[in-house]
Amino acid sequence: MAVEAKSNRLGLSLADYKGAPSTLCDGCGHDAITSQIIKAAFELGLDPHSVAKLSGIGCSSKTPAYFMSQSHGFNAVHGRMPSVATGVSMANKTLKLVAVSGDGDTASIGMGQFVHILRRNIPMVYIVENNGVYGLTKGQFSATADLGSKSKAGVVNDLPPVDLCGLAIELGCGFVARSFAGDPKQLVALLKAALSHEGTALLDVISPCVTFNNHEGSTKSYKYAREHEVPLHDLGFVPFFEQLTADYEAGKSHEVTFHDGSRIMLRKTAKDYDPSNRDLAVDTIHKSARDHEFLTGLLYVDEKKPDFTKLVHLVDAPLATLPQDKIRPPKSALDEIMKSLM
Amino acid sequence: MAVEAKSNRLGLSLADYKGAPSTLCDGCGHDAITSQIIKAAFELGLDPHSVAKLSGIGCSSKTPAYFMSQSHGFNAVHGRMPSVATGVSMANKTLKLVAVSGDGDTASIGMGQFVHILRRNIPMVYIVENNGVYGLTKGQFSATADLGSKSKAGVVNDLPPVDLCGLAIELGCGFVARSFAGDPKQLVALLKAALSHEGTALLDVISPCVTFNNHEGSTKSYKYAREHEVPLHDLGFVPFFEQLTADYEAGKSHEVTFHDGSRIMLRKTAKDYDPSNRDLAVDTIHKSARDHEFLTGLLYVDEKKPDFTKLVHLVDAPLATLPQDKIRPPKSALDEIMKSLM
Amino acid sequence: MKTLAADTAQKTEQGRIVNDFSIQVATVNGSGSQSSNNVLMRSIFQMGVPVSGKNLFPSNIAGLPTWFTIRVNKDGWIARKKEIDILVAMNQQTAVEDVRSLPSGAVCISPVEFNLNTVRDDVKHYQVPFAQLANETTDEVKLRKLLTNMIYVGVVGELLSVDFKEVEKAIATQFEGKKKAIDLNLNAVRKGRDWAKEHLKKEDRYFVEPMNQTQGKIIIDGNAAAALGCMFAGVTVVTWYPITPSSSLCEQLIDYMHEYRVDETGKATYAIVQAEDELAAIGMAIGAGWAGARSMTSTSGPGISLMAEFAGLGYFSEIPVVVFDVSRVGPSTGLPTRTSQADLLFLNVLSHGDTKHLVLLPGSVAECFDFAVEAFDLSERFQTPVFVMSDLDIGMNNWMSDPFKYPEKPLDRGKVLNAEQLEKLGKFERYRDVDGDGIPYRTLPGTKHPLAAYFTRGSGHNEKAGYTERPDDYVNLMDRLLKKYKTAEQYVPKPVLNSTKDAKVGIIAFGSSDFAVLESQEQLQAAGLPTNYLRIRALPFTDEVRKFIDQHERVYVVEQDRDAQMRDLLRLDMPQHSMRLRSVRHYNGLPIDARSITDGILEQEKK
Amino acid sequence: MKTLAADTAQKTEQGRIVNDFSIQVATVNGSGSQSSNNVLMRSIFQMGVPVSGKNLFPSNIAGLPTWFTIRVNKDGWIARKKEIDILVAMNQQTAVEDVRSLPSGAVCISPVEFNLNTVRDDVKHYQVPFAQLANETTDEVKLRKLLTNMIYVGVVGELLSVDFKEVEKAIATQFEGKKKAIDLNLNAVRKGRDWAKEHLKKEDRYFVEPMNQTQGKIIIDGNAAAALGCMFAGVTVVTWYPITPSSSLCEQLIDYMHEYRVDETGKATYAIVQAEDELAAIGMAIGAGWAGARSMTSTSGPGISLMAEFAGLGYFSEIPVVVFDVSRVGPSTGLPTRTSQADLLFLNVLSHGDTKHLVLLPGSVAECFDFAVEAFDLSERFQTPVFVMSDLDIGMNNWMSDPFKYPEKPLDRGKVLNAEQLEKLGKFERYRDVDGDGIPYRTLPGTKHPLAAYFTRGSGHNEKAGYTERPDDYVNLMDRLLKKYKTAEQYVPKPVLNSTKDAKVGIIAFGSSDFAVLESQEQLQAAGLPTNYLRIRALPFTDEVRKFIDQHERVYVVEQDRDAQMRDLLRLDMPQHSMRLRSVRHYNGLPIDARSITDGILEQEKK
Ligand SMILES: Cc1ncc(C[n+]2csc(CCOP(=O)(O)OP(=O)(O)O)c2C)c(N)n1
Ligand SMILES: Cc1ncc(C[n+]2csc(CCOP(=O)(O)OP(=O)(O)O)c2C)c(N)n1
Ligand code: SF4
Ligand code: SF4
Ligand SMILES: [Mg+2]
Ligand SMILES: [Mg+2]
Repeated sequence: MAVEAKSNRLGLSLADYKGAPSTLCDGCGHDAITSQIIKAAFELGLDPHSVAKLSGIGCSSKTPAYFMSQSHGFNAVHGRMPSVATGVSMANKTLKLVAVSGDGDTASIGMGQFVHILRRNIPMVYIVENNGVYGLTKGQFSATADLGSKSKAGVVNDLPPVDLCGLAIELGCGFVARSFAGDPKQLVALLKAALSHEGTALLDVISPCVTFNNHEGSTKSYKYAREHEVPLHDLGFVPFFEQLTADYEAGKSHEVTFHDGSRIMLRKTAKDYDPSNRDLAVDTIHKSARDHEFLTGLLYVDEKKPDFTKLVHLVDAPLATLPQDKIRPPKSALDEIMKSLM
Repeated sequence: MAVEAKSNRLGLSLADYKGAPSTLCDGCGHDAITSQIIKAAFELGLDPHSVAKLSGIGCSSKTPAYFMSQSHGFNAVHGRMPSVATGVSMANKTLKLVAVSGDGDTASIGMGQFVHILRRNIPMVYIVENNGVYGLTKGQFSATADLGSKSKAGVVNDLPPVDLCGLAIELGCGFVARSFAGDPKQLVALLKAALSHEGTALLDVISPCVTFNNHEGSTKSYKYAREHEVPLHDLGFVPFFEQLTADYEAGKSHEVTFHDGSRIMLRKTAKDYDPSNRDLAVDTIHKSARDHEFLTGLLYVDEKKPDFTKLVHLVDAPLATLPQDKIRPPKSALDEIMKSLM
Repeated sequence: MKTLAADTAQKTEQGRIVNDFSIQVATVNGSGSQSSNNVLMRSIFQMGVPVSGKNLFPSNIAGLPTWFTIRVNKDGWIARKKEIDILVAMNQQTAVEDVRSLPSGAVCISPVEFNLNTVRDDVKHYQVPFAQLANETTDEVKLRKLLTNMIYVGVVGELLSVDFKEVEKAIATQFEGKKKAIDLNLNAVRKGRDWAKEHLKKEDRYFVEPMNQTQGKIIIDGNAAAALGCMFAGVTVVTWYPITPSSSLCEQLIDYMHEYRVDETGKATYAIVQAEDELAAIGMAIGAGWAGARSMTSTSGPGISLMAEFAGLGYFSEIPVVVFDVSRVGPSTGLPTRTSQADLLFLNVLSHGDTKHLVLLPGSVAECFDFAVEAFDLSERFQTPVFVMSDLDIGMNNWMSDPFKYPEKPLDRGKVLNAEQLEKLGKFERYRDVDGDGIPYRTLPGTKHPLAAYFTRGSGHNEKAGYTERPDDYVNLMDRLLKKYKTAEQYVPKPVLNSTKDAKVGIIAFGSSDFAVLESQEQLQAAGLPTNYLRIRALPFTDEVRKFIDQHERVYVVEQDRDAQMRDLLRLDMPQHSMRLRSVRHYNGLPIDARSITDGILEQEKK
Repeated sequence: MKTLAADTAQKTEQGRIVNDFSIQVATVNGSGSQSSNNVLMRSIFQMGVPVSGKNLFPSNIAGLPTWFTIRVNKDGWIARKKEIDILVAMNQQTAVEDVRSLPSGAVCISPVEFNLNTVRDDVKHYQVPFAQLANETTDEVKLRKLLTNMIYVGVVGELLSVDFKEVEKAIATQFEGKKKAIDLNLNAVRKGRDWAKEHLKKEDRYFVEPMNQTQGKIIIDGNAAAALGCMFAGVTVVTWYPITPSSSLCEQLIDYMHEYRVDETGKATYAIVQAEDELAAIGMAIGAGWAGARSMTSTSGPGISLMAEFAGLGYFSEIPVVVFDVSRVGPSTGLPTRTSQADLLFLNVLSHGDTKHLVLLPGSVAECFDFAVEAFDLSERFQTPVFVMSDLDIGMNNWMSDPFKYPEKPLDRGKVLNAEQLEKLGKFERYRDVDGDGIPYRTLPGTKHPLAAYFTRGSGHNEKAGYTERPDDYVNLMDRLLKKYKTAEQYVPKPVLNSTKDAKVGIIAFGSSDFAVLESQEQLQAAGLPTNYLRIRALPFTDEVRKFIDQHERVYVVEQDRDAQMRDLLRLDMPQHSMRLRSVRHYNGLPIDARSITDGILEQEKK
C-alpha cells in the first residue's frame, strides 16, 4: 500500500511535502495534524504547485508554514480566512485549497465568515485545529470550550460550546467530520476523503494545547480525548488511482464514492451509521454531546451539493491568467454602449 | 379579555405604546409587526420606561422609532445590534430589551454576533423581520432568501437559505418561534410569550417587502406565505396577572409556564407537537424545509437555561447607577496593593 | 414685499432668459417621478442645450420628500446652482417651505389645491388642476400618481416651449420597447401640454431654445461609468456588499459583464460575489488579487471603516486590489443619500500603524471610467490596494459627457514572474527591491516551478518572505514601502491646470467640485480676481502640485468636508507653504455650487 | 582587535563601574526564565538601586529566542540602554550573534559547552558548567531547565556582589507561599553562587552597591497600572478580546475586580465580558456606555482597525466609552511583541467621515493609572469615545515608580439628567448645546419620566434627536462636535515641561519615549546643547503646547513611528511654525533609547 512507498505517483517523496520546522510547543496537537496533512498529500500525490494553503491567525494558523513549502501559502488576518479562500477560489478554481484554522479563529471571531463559506460551499478542505482555547494569546477559553471545562488557572467555563460539526450540518455543509490529533490512522483517512470532496469539507480535529489546555479538568486534553473518544466507524480510503483490494471490502457497512472516483469505506464499530442521513447525523451529534462522548468519524456526507464555482459558471481556465483579449471587450463594444447613452 | 380594555394594568392606553409615524412603504410587513409589538406591550402592561429598543440598520431596523416612543431606543450600526444589546443588558439588567433586526442585518452581516448572542443567552426579545431581501438598499437577496426564489428583476437565487430557527436551536437558544406578519393573532401571542421568557427569545417573522419581494416567484411574498403557512398549533397566552379561564384549557395539548408565571397554551392542529423536544424540533424544521412548508408557531422552548446576567453574578441594582462608594474601592485598598508591589 | 405687478414690469424690461435657469421638481420618493424628470431633462438635452440633473433623495424607500433639480445652462455649467428659478411643487409636505426659499421673481408650478399663491405674491404662480387632469387621463386609480408626473412634464414643456418631438423621443428612449407605457405617458404629457396651452398665460422670462451644444455627448452617472471602466480594465473578480451610494456601481457592472464578458460557450470570464459584509468583500478581493485576479470591491463610508484591517494587510503584504469608495456623508451612518469628500484622509492612512495608500480622485464621469482602468494597472504595478474615491454626486447623478475613449494602453499586470522566467532567473525573493523602485516581484499560486512558492503573511517578513522579528528587517521593509509610495508619484494621474492671465491667486480642488470651481473662476474673474485652478487627481501628490503651490501667493483649497482634509494633506506635503494654503469648505451634504466657492474666496480676499 | 590583556589593563586604570550597567539574559521563551530574571531584578531593586527590566520576546509560545534586559542605573535612568555590558548567553541559537554584538570590554557569562571564548577575546568570558550544576541540583529531569535559570542568578549575583539576603527575599516574593518552590529555587541560586565563588576570578568592572534610591517605590507594568486605574475609576462594564500586548490589562483587571469589587453578598459590581471579537467588544462597551455604565474595552492595532465603524458611531451619536490601545508594531499583524506609537494619527481620526477623537498618552506606569481614571471622567463629561494609547513597552515591561495616588476628585459622571431634574426643567432636547460648550445633556434608559426617552442613531439627527437630512441640521451638529473637541482642550491632561537654562532648542515627545528623552537631555547638555522638553499627554493639543513651540527656534519631535505622525499633527495645529518642527523617529520595534535621540538631534543640529 502507498503508505510504504518511497515516492508517490508524481515521483515525489514525503520530504517534498514537508515545510519549515515547526516553532510550536513540543507535543502540540497541531504538529501531529501537520504530519498527517503531509502524509495524506504525499499518498494522494497532490501536485504541490496546484495547492494553496490558507489560514487565519493563531498557533494553528501558523501551521501552513510547516507543511508543503512548495505550495503558495497565505496567513491572513484573524478570523477572516474564509473570505480570502473564497477570493482565491474565484481567481483560480484549478487550485486545491487547504485551509487551517483554530477554534478561536473559526468559532469566535470567525463565526460570520465560517457560516457563509459553508453556505456558499466553496471547494476547500477546512481544518479546524480545535483545542478549546486561544493558544497564541495564552489560553483564554474559545467558543468551543465545553461547559464546565476548567482552565489552567482553575476557572470553570460557564458558556455552552459551539459544536462546529452540528453547525456545519445545519448549514448544509456536504462533508462534515470530527477527528483527533491523537488518532493518526483515522485522521489521515478523513484528510484524504476531504481532499477528494468537491465542496467545502469541514474537519473539526480536537488538537490538545499542551501548554494551556492539557491539564486535569480540561475536556480538550489528550487524556480526556483518549478516554472519551467514540469512533463511529473504522475507515479505509481508496484513492481513484488504486485498485480496490479485498481487505477493504471486508466488513464494510457503508461506502462513499467521491467525484474523482476515490472511495471511503466505513466499517461499523458499535452500531451501524449511515453518514448520508442528515437528521440522523444531527441527532447522533446532539446525543453524543448529552452523553459527554467525544464522537469521531465521518459524520455527514452529501456529494450532490454543487460547489460555488459551478454556480458562477466560470470559464474553464483560471480567471487569474486569462489573456487581455478574453477580459477586455473590443472597441466595438464600447462604441455600442456609448451610442446607447447619447 | 385585555384585548378590549381601554387601559392596561398600569393605566396606560394603547396610544401610550405608539411611536412616530412610520415612513415605510404602505403595506410593508414591518409595519404590521410594529402594531403587534405595540399591542403585546400594551396588553402585557410593560412599563415603557423600563424598555430599551434596539436595532441595527435597515427598513426593519427603523421600526423601533415607530413604537413605544416613551422608551429609549438605539439604532446601532448594521449587523452589530447584538453586541450593543449585550452591553445594555450588562449596564442595566432591569431593562426589558426589545430588539428588531432584518434578515440582512442578522443573517448576512450580523451572523457572527447573532450566533454569539444566542450562545450567551442575553435576556432579550430578538425579532427578525424576515423578507429575504435587503429592503433599504433596494432588494438584493439576503442570506435567508430561499433557493430558487426569484428576484423582482427575475434573477433566481442559487444559494441555500440560512434557517434562523434551525440555527438558533442548534446554538441552544431557549425560545425559538417563527411567525408571519400576516398572522397577527399568532404573532401577538408569540410576542407576549417571548416578552415573558428570561433568556434570548428569537422570533423569525416572515415580513413581506411589498416593494421588492412581493411578486410572483418570490417565496417571501404575502401570497406565498399565506398559501404555504402551516401553523404547528393554535396559541393562547395567559399573562401571570390574569386568571386562567376554562376556554384556554379547552383542547390544549401542551402548555409552557414562564418564570413570571405567565403561560402559553398550545392547541394541536394537524399532529401533536412537543416544543420542549430539541431533536424533534430540528427534524420538524428540516422536514418542513424539504416539503416547502412555511412552518409557524412555537418551535422550541427551554425555560431552564440560565441567562447571561446570572452567569456574571451581578448585584441586584443596575450597574449603570451604582453610587461612587459602590464602585470606587477605598484608599485602604490602593494602599494594600501598593504595599504588595514594593 | 415686491408685488407681482412690479415684478412682471421689471421682467419685461429685462426680457427673456434663454437656456440659463434651473428647474426643481419637488415630489415624494417612490412616486415614480424619476422617469418623468429624466424625460424632461433628456428632451432639453436633445434640443442641444447643456443640462445636468441632480436627485436629492431621502434614505428611505417611499413617501419622503425628494427634489430633482435640472440645470439648463447654455455655457455648459453643469454644477449645482444655488438659486431655483422654476419650482414644480408637487409635494404638499414641503410645498410651503419650497416656495418660501425661492428667489423673488421665480416661477412656481403647483397643484391648484395647494393654494401656494397665498404664500408669496412676488413669485409667478401657475396653478394646475393635476388631480382632475390625472382622472381624465386614466381610470386606473393606481396609475394616476404616476401619470401626474408626466402631466407636469407637459405643462413645464409647454411653458418653456420645449420641442414636443424631443419629448416624444425622450419618452421612447425612457420606456424603450414598451409600447403601452409609451402611449400612456405620451398621452399624459399631451394632456398637460394642451391644458397649459389653453389655460396658462406665459408670464415669466424663462425659455428653452435649440442649440447644438450636446451633439455626440452622452448622459451617464459616475457609477455606470466606473463600472464600464472596470469591465474594460479586465476586472475578473468583483466582490461587494450593497450600500448607498455605491450599490449601483456593482449592479450596473453585473449587467454589463453579463452582456459583454460571457464567452461563446456561455461561460463567464469573471466572478461577481455578493459578500455577507464588507470585511468579507475586501477579504475576498484580496484573496483574489493575491491569486492573480484583477479584483475589486466597491463600498461607501461605513464599509471603508470595516475594511480597515484588510487594507492594512494589503498594504503590508503587498497585494493588489481596487477599492471604490463612492463617498457619502459621515461619520457613522450619517446621511446615506447626501454627498461628501470627507473620507479622504482616512482612506490615505487606512488601518493601524504607519500606512499610506494610493487614492485616485475622479472629477467627472469620464474620469470614473479612465481611473477605473488606471486603478487596476496601478494596483498590480504597485502590488497594493488602490482606492478610487468618487462621491454620491458624481456616482449617482446624471452627467453630460463626451463619450469615453477606449483604452489604448495594454493591461499592465505588473511584476509577475512565470515558470519560464523563474527558470531563467534561478532565484526568487518575494520582497527584494530588485529594481530600486521599491516594487518587488511576485509569483502566482499555481505557477508550476519549484522556486515559485512563497508564504504571505501580515506579520513581519524579510526579503525572502520568511518570518522575522529582526529590527533591521522591519525597518528595511517599511522604508521600501515608503519608497514604493514615492515611486507612485510618477505613475498616478497628474493634476489638471486651468490658468487665467495674470492670476496670482491659486485654487486647488478635486473630485466632484470641478465644475463648480470652473464656474466660480468666471465669477471671480468678473469680480476682478483672476485665478489659476489646479485639480488634484490622486494621492500621493506629484511635483506639478508642488510647483503650483510654489508659484502662487495664496492658494484656496476647495473641498467638501468639515476638516479641510485636502488642505491639511497639502500642508504636510509642503510645510514651507502651509500659510499660503487657505481653505474653502462646503459640507452640508448638498453638491458644492460655484456661488459658495466664489463667496468663500472673496470673503477671505477682503481680509 | 584589542586583546583581553590590554583590555583588563585599561579596566584597572578606569576602575570599578558601580550601579551603572545593563545585563542581558538571552534564553528561549517558555523556558521559565522570566521568574529568575524578575528575582535578579528585584534583588538589585531591594538594594536600593534603580533598575528597569525589558523583555524582548517572540510572538510565539515556546522555543524561540527571548532577551531580558535589566538596566541598573544609579541616576535613575530606566529607559532602554543600547549597549549591553553583561551578557548571560543561555541560548545556543543566538549565542554567537549575541556575543558579536557586545561592545569591547563587555562581560559574557555562558555555558562552557558553547565555547564562546573562541568567538571573541576582547570580551571577558565567564564559562559555567550549567548542565552539570543543574544535574547536581535535582534528579527531576523536567526541573533542570527551570533551575538552570536560577543557577545563573546565583552566578551573576556573586559576580556583581548582589546581597544574597535580598535574593532570598526576592525569591520569597516571587513564589509567595509556595514553600517547596522557594527552597528548590533558593537551593539552585546557592549552587550557582557557591560554584562562582569557588571557580570564578572577578575580572570585570561591574559592581552593585547598596543605595537608598528605591525606598517606597513600587515595580509594576503599565497594563496592571491601567487596570488599577480602571478599577478605581469605578469601571462597571469591561469588554475585551485577547490580543498581545493588551490582554494582560483586562486579565489583571479581572483579578483585581474579583478581589476588590465584589460586595458583601458575593455579587459583582461589574461585568467583564470576553467578546467574540473586537467589533463586538466595542459594540458591547458602547451599548453599556449608552445605558449609563462606565464602560471600556482594551485592544491593540488590529483591534483598533476593527473598531473603526463603532468608534464613528460613538463620536457622531455621542456615547461615552473608554478604549485602551496598548500599541504594537503594525501595519497588519506586524510585530505583535514589539513596541510602537504608530497608531496615533489613525486613532485621532478613527472612522470614515470628519472625525476627531480624544486621545490620552500616558508616559509612565503612574500615568497609566491616573489617565485611566481621567479617561472615564472625560468620556462621560464629553459623551464621546476616549482612547488611551500606551504601548507594549509601558504596558508589558516592569517599571519602577512612586506608588499611585488615590484619586481625590469624585467621579465626574457628566451631564446626565435624572427624573427629578427633568421634572424641574420640563423640557429635554438630547443634542442641544445648552451651555455653549458643545456638550449636550443626556438621559439614561430606565429613567422613569415621560420626558426622558430619546432615540439614538448614527444617522442624521437634530437637536431633538429626531431623524433629519436637512443641510442646516447637519452643519449645526458637526460644528457643535468640533466645538466640543475644542472645549476638551481645557480638560485633557496638560503637557509636562522639563526646561534647561538658556535652552533655545525644544524637544517634544510623548508616551514611552519620556525616560529616554530625559536621559538624552543630559547627553545633549554634555554635548553643549541645552534643551527644553515638553511631553505631550493628550490630543487635542492645549495652549501650553502652542506656547512652547512659539518660544523655540527649533523643536525636535521625538516619536516611535515611521511617518512622524505627532510632528505632522503639530504642524497641522500650528501651520505657521511648520518649519521649526523637526523629526526624530525610532521605529525598529525596540523601545527607544537616549543615544538614538541624542544622535538624531545632534546630526540635524550640525546641518
Ligand atoms: C483582530 C485580532 N484580534 C486578536 C488577535 C490576537 N490573537 C492572535 S491568535 C488569537 C487566538 C487564536 O486562537 P485559535 O484560533 O484557537 O488558535 P490556537 O492558537 O489555539 O491554535 C488571538 C485572539 C489578532 N491577531 N487579531
Ligand atoms: C456597514 C454597512 N454596510 C452596508 C450598509 C447598507 N445597508 C443599509 S440597510 C442594509 C440591508 C438591510 O437589509 P435587512 O436587514 O434585511 O433589512 P430590511 O431593509 O430588508 O428590512 C444595507 C446593506 C450599511 N448601512 N452599513
Ligand atoms: S500554545 Fe498550545 S496551541 Fe500554541 S503551540 Fe503551544 S501547545 Fe500548541
Ligand atoms: S422597501 Fe420593503 S422592507 Fe423597506 S419599507 Fe418598503 S416594503 Fe418595507
Ligand atoms: Mg485554539
Ligand atoms: Mg430584509
